[in-house]
Amino acid sequence: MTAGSLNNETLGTWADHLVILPIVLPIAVAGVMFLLDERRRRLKEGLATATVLVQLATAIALFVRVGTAAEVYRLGNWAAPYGIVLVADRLSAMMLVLASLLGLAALVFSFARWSRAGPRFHGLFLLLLMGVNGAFLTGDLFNLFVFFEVMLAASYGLVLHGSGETRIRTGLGYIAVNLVASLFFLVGVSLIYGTMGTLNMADLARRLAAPSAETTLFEIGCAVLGIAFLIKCSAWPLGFWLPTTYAAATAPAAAILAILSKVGVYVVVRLSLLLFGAGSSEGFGQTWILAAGLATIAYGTVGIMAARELTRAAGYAVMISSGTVLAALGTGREGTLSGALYYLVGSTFAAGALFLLAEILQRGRDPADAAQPVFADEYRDPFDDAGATEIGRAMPAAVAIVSGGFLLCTLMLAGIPPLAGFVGKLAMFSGLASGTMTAASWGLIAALTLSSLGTLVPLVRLGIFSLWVPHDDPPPRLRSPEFAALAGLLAACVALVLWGGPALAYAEETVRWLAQPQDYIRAVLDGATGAGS
Amino acid sequence: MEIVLSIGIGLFAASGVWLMLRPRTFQVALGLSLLSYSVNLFIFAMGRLTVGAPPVLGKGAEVVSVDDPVPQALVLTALVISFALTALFLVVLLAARGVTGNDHVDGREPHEAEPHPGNPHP
Amino acid sequence: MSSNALLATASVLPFAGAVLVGALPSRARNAAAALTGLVTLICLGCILALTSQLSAGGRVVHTVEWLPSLGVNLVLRLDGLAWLFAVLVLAIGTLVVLYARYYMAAADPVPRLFSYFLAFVGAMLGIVLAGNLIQLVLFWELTSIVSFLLIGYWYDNAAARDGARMSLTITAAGGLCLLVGTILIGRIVGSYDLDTVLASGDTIRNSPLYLPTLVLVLAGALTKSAQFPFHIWLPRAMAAPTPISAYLHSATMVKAGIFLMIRLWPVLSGTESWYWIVGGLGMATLLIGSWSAIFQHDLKGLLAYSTISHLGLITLLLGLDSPLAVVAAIFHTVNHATFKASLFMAVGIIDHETGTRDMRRLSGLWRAMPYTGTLAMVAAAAMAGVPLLNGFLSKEMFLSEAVDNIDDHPLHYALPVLATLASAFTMLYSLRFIRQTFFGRPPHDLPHTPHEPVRWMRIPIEMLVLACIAIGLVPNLTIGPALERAVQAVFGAASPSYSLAIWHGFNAPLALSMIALFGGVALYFLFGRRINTNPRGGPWLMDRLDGGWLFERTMTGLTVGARWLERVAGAERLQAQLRILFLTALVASLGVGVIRGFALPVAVHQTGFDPAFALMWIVGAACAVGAAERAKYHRLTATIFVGGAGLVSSLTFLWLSAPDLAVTQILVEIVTTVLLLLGLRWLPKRDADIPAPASERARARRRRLMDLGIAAAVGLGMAGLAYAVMTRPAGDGIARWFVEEAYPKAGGRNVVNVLLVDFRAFDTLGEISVLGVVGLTVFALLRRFRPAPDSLERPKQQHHHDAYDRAREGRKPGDTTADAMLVPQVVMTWLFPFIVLLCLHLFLRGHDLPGGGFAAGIALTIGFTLQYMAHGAQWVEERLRIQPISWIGLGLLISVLTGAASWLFGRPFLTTYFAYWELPLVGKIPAASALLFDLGIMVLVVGASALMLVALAHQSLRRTRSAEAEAERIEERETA
Amino acid sequence: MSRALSRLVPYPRLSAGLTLMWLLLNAPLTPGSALMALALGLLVPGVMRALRPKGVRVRRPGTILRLLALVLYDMLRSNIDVAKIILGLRRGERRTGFVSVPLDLREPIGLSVLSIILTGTPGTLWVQYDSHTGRLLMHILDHSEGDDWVRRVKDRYERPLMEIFS
Amino acid sequence: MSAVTVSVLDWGLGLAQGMLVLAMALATWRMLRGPRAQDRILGLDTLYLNGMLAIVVHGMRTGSGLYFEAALILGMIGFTATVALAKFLMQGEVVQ
Amino acid sequence: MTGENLPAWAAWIVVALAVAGAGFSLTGALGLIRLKTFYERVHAPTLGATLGTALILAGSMLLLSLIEGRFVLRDALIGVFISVTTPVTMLLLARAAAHRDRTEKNPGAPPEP
Ligand code: NA
Ligand code: NA
Repeated sequence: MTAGSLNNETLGTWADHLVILPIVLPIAVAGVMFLLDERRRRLKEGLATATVLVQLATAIALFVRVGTAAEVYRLGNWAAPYGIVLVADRLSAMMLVLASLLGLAALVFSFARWSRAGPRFHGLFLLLLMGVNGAFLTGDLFNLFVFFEVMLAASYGLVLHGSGETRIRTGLGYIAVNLVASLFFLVGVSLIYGTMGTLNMADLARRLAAPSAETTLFEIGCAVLGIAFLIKCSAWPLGFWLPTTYAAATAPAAAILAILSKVGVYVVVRLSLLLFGAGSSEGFGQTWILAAGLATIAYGTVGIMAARELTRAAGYAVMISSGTVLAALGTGREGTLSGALYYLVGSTFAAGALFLLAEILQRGRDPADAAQPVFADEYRDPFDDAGATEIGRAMPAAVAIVSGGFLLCTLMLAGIPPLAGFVGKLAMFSGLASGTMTAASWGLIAALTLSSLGTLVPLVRLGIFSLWVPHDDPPPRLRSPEFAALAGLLAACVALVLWGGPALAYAEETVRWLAQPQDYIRAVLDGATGAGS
Repeated sequence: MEIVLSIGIGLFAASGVWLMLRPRTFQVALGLSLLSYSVNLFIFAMGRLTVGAPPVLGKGAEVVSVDDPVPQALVLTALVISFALTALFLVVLLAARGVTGNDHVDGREPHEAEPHPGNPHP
Repeated sequence: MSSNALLATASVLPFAGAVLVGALPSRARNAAAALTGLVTLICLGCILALTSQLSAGGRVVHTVEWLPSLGVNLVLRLDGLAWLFAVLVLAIGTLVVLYARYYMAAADPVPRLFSYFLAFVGAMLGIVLAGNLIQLVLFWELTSIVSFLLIGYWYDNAAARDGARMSLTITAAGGLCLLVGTILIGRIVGSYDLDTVLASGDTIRNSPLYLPTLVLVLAGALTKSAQFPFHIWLPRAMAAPTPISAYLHSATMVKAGIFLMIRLWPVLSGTESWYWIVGGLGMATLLIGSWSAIFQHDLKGLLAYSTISHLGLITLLLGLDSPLAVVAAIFHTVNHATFKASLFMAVGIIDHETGTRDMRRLSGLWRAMPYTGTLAMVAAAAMAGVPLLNGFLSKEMFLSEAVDNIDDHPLHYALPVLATLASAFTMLYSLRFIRQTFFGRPPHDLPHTPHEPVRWMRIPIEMLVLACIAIGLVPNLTIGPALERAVQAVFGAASPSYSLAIWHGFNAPLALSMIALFGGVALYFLFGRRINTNPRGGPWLMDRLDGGWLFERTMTGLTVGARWLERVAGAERLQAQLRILFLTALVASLGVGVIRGFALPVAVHQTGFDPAFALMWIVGAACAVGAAERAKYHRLTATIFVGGAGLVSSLTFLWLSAPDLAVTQILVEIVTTVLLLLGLRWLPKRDADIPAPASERARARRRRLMDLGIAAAVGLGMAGLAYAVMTRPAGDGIARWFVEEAYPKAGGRNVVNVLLVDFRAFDTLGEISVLGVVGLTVFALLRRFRPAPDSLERPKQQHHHDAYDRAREGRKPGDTTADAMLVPQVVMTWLFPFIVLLCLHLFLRGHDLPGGGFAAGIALTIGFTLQYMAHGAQWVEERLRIQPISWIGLGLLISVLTGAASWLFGRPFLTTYFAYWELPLVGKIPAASALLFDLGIMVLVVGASALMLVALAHQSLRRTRSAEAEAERIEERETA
Repeated sequence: MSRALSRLVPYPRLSAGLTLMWLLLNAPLTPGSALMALALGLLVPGVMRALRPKGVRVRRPGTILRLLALVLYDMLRSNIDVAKIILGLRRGERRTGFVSVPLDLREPIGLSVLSIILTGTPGTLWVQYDSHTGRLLMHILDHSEGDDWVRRVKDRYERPLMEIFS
Repeated sequence: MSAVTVSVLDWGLGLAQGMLVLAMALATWRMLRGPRAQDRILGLDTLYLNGMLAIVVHGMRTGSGLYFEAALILGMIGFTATVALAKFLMQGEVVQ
Repeated sequence: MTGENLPAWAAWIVVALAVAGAGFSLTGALGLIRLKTFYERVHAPTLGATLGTALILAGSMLLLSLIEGRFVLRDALIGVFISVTTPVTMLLLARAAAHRDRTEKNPGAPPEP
């Protein structure tokens, strides 16, 4: 018998496998769920919740563990740059926690009714999370593509979840746009491989440190790749799909989709700082990212002001939040970027919550959206039998809770005190105001201020219309799972303010870590730190 | 060979893009197919071209000069994914055709007025 | 209790109380009022308990760390100025609680009101106690938000909604400006700490950023304190319940702006810009407010404009570059709060007891409510600046400052004149208020019969009026120490000396004061009646300028403009979006190329040219272009062409040393063709278009030309990039390593397969997840598939066949089809086991030779597909029960568990194991865990691809079923 | 015994074919591949049992061989004929058209073999078969040589097939 | 001798491959020209067939057995696509 | 390139087989162009599917057997499957064409069987 492993190094403890858990666990549980009949709903809900909880715990553990180092996990025990490695560092750990929390809220929300609006919700949901987690963790460009695709494929499923004309119609466009983006992604990655001969991000960064003859082709690859990411970030003029799609999706789907555009943002931040911080392509694309960010903020604000529906406004809010981080990245100021990262977390929670709220408020206004079964023989339509329509206790004072939640979301997204949106903008402002004030700093300050106002006014208008103007239809009802999801998300926003000091400090430390990528590169390629080597 | 393949990639891409910009869903689906062919060939081309040297090692496992296996592996992955997504797109276009009654990419013919769902308030 | 604890209690308790009160049941008005009153009293107690520590410019500071990296901590800082405002807020607040308890109707959900009220108290205290400018901004915006909720308390009422929205919009916008201004202060000073900032007046004034800073900070202060032209929100805010108006819109919130200007007076004032902006706007507001107040018929409207004018007066005082003016401003702030709050309460009582606030309907109320009338009269007199009342004192100080200012500038002569004029207006409307409400003919035709309110409702007014009188008579005993502390807090050692005496002798201010008083009376008797019958509705000269209308138009305009911009700068339609996508990518890559320069290849790397390859690509090109050209009307033809293009691309892979790719591409190509055909059946018939008008045709042609350009450019770009890379020598990449190590370290000879199932197996895991997800999504979608009505019908071919069968003896429908499929059925059925064998072959050889799990899985799916095509779905499913979703789950599990098995050996996920096992008879066979992983892939691929094909194929069955169901339904209806 | 065998090997010819195919695919012959081939030859027909195709009895191996030879010869000849026609090497007028052949063969597999023979032979094409009348419509590329196609089909192919699949 | 053999093989098989590709081109011509769908499907079928043969010849030229599976797959199940097309033409749908 | 250890006669035979096979295939494809009606054209590709394939596969088997020094006969499988599957497409196509021509009442439409 010939043993054929690369080396006999083994991992020390079970804890060293933590990094892979957010990917393996959802996929394994999804596999189990596919074997389970659709009628085992309770079991599936339990399994999904347990999975997300474990994932959250893992994310928190990683968040605590990584410190100022990178934990590198070598898949198949193959060393970088040959094998694929997962890298958990401050940024990815933060994004993992964000995804888990948002995922948990969306999942719990779906218990009330939406998980039964179509088949196989939980499996799709878990695979979406798996894709998102993988994208946050991977240290390999092509592997990133694969996880993007997992995430997108699941998002297609979730966008279409519940069926109905609007969802299918907008889903078609969403899929078409993202397929084009994926093709751009492929072209970009392969150009990078064709010119640099590697796929590992750290290896790429190291190779870029040496002067290269093929800068043009490599940078064209990066540009095409960047376009792909900006499409996912829904940056102007590439993101027109977002508001329409998110507005059409069911509430829990839209809420979890709020993290999707952040994956694009994450990648742009990660790669910009890793690859273009120094070396032969230093500063590549920064101006364009700034411009795209500013344009996105502007367009998102215009969109919110134009919105007729809350869900659409929430979609534009997602867009603004992406644009904000992009613009902050484009300014090249560490203080601003750390503020933007802090803001990203809070605004994602708030946008997620707003999608959930919007659904509660718009529920029942548009009966055409509730899918009708066509063939009764193939499945039982969950909305058919009245007894099981909604799960959970109906909450008292639903209107008050919904109103309060709406107000918090509005303040959060508009960056009005006292919620985390304000703290984030404050941090960005003080980052911009320190050092020399360039036109870009003024521009971003103006953009953020105007977008605050441009978010506040229309959201208040929409809120007044939904909550204050007397309507004929019954007042919104709120089920206990829905309340729990909402309360959780908003509590997270409040917690971000109460522990604003540590949170901001974390973001600052993260940006410092990202701006000095040598440690990351050494950890990945030389196994300098990190338990996974 | 390089020039031929480049032109081929370009032609596939151009045809694919042209079709993707058409208004009918089936055209877009075909365009998607062509465009992904083109992109797959493009990825493949990034490994440079060799004739008659597949990256399959002989019995002796001696290290021989063979084609770059990495782009091939990447294309295989991309191929499977684009196959899956083309299939999905096809089904979605069918579903859209079912619910909207037409096969326009926007789900409504261009002359039809834009529906404004939601609340007719200021 | 320590001073820190007292301060913290006063800051936190209102918010805690707000939560507590908000949780009370909506009928618990007594409990809510009591709790609220208790909270305000405790807070007041806390503040008063700290009074002794503030003597001689002393202050209490308590810091709580919050955002240290931004220099933002929560600093509770009580000094004389803060004390004065805090006491004002809490004392009047307590009275308002008592008043509101009796004012609010039983049906109102009062706990909500009191909850907001307490939140507001907390926010207001937060402003005045802020020792950090950012903290101040935070509570500043909080007051805007809470006041929005309070104004919109009766949200069923459209006026309340509009008023709330307008006030929030304007004050929040101001708040945002204030934030930016504060950030700039922070940048100039290097700190947001109030003490540091107050010590840096010269630095700020000398900074190049002074003017923007000043403008931004003032934008906050002036919007909040309703200065022209932002004053428009205040009259609309009168839609709030009257206790709220009394509190927020006269005594407290609007004073926040004043407070801020006083706070920052030492650092921002003393410049020309300050003088002109603050003084100028204050003057304008004073005049416009008092002028407009004259023409109001609604009592609350009158008080609102009066408030505006008094706020203008205070602002004007602050604008004058004189410490004494600031003293006057502080003093008048207190005075205005007392008399205006009492007036509002009185008006609330009138409204409450008569059911109207229209002065033209009211008259002679004295008879019904003499007590309230007296109180109102005293308060109004204070407002008008009648001697012996507090308003007189501060107005005297104002006029004196106006006169003192004269020597500075020739233009300043206007100041005393305008000040006197405004005072006369004040007298005029105060007189009009009292006379038209309480005197004249007895009241008639009012909604309610007027009478005195309950005792408790009058107490707050009595207290406030008492304060007016007390301050007016013995200022030094009452307000004196507090004012002194406040002035000390602002000016410190540089505090001006002033006198609060009632009598300063005969001097210019007194003269002006008398002119104003009597002038006002005279004006009333000249114009009073004409105001009542004013046909133009609004104030003379200003009736065209309706701020509210302007605001609404602006808002609507902004929305409309935003919708226009959204359309213009965005793209709704998919085609436009895709166009932009491609264009952006083109521009980006071209841009990089232009900026960086296209370098020529170092050494051209070429592979030997083969004409056959070129000819094959002519075929490929023809197919691609053919597909593009035919796809509109001839979808089947286009599908055929796409098949040809796929074949060419697969042959290319094969030619260029990628047999694995060729195999996979062929298989995928076949399945895709079948899928496309399965779908084609449900698409609408597509014949030539309906002829469009010429203009439309021209536009379409232009669009097509543009698309052609984009397509050509993308093609050219891809071709150019591909050529550029291919002709450059490959650098020293990672590729070599895989070729060298595939066999020794991973035990496979097919390097591509080793990459897929070992080196980069993680990619493959993701890839099969995509496949699984897509399978499920397809399944979910098709379960609810609804064919379009025009494709519900069976294809015409089948109708023809059936018609043929029916027309002939002995044949039944379906026979023609059966005959045609007879031979294909036999071949396809007997081919099936061979395909299964092929699948096994492909699977087992994958690690060493072209093949692998994916190819095997697709091959098996094609085998299934052939059975479906030969026999139809029903026939197959009676025999082969494949459960694709379970296959997907199983495949995923096999792959994941294989990967996870390495954990048992303490190795990372997906670490493979391989060995060569000696089996008796059979010999050496390779055993690699990668094979098991590949098995998972195969199982999943079969599941997913079969799921797609089968789900699509089932639609035809469904169509039959739905037709049957329809027929049944019709039958039922007919029998019924 | 034979019953047990027939349950074990329900389709012996199929099993043989599969075994042969595996051996061809995995040459050179080793004990391992032979074992594998046998195992697969026995196991894979299990999928056929699920499909339950109509059973078929095949006899007369001699006739089979003769038919095979005949068909190969006909294919060769007609290949050359048709190539001549396409390349324009054949003089004279060419008549092309449809011929209707009344068939007695009803066995589906037999008919399939016949269709493969006819279609696989250049020059003749199976167009349509009517199971009620038993008539077959063929297209003949060239019947200018006056051959009686009905006779030719019935004598040369149908009769041996009927013997084999009786 | 060896060199001659090599060049005979290379040229001869190259010629054969060229002829097959030419056949593919002719089939494509029929696909383009039609006139009916059945003609185009016939063209595609011919394209597949000649493509398969070109693969076999390519294997011969390179003396490698690695291309066999591709040819076998085309020979065994390549007809699935054209059968589906033909059935669609005949029945209006691929699976009933 | 291949053939270093190949006897010259074998090379000639292999080439002859391959070229002849390719010739038949090419002729078949040419027929697709030259023949006038669809029913005539269907006959043409059969040339490639039968003799063309047979010759090329024979050449391939011969060549690979000689190179490997043992019988490499697996190419025969391609021939078997091609000859079984190609007719299926052809007859379905012919049947479809017949149906279309009849319903459209084209002049060349086949008669009823
Ligand atoms: Na290559
Ligand atoms: Na034939």
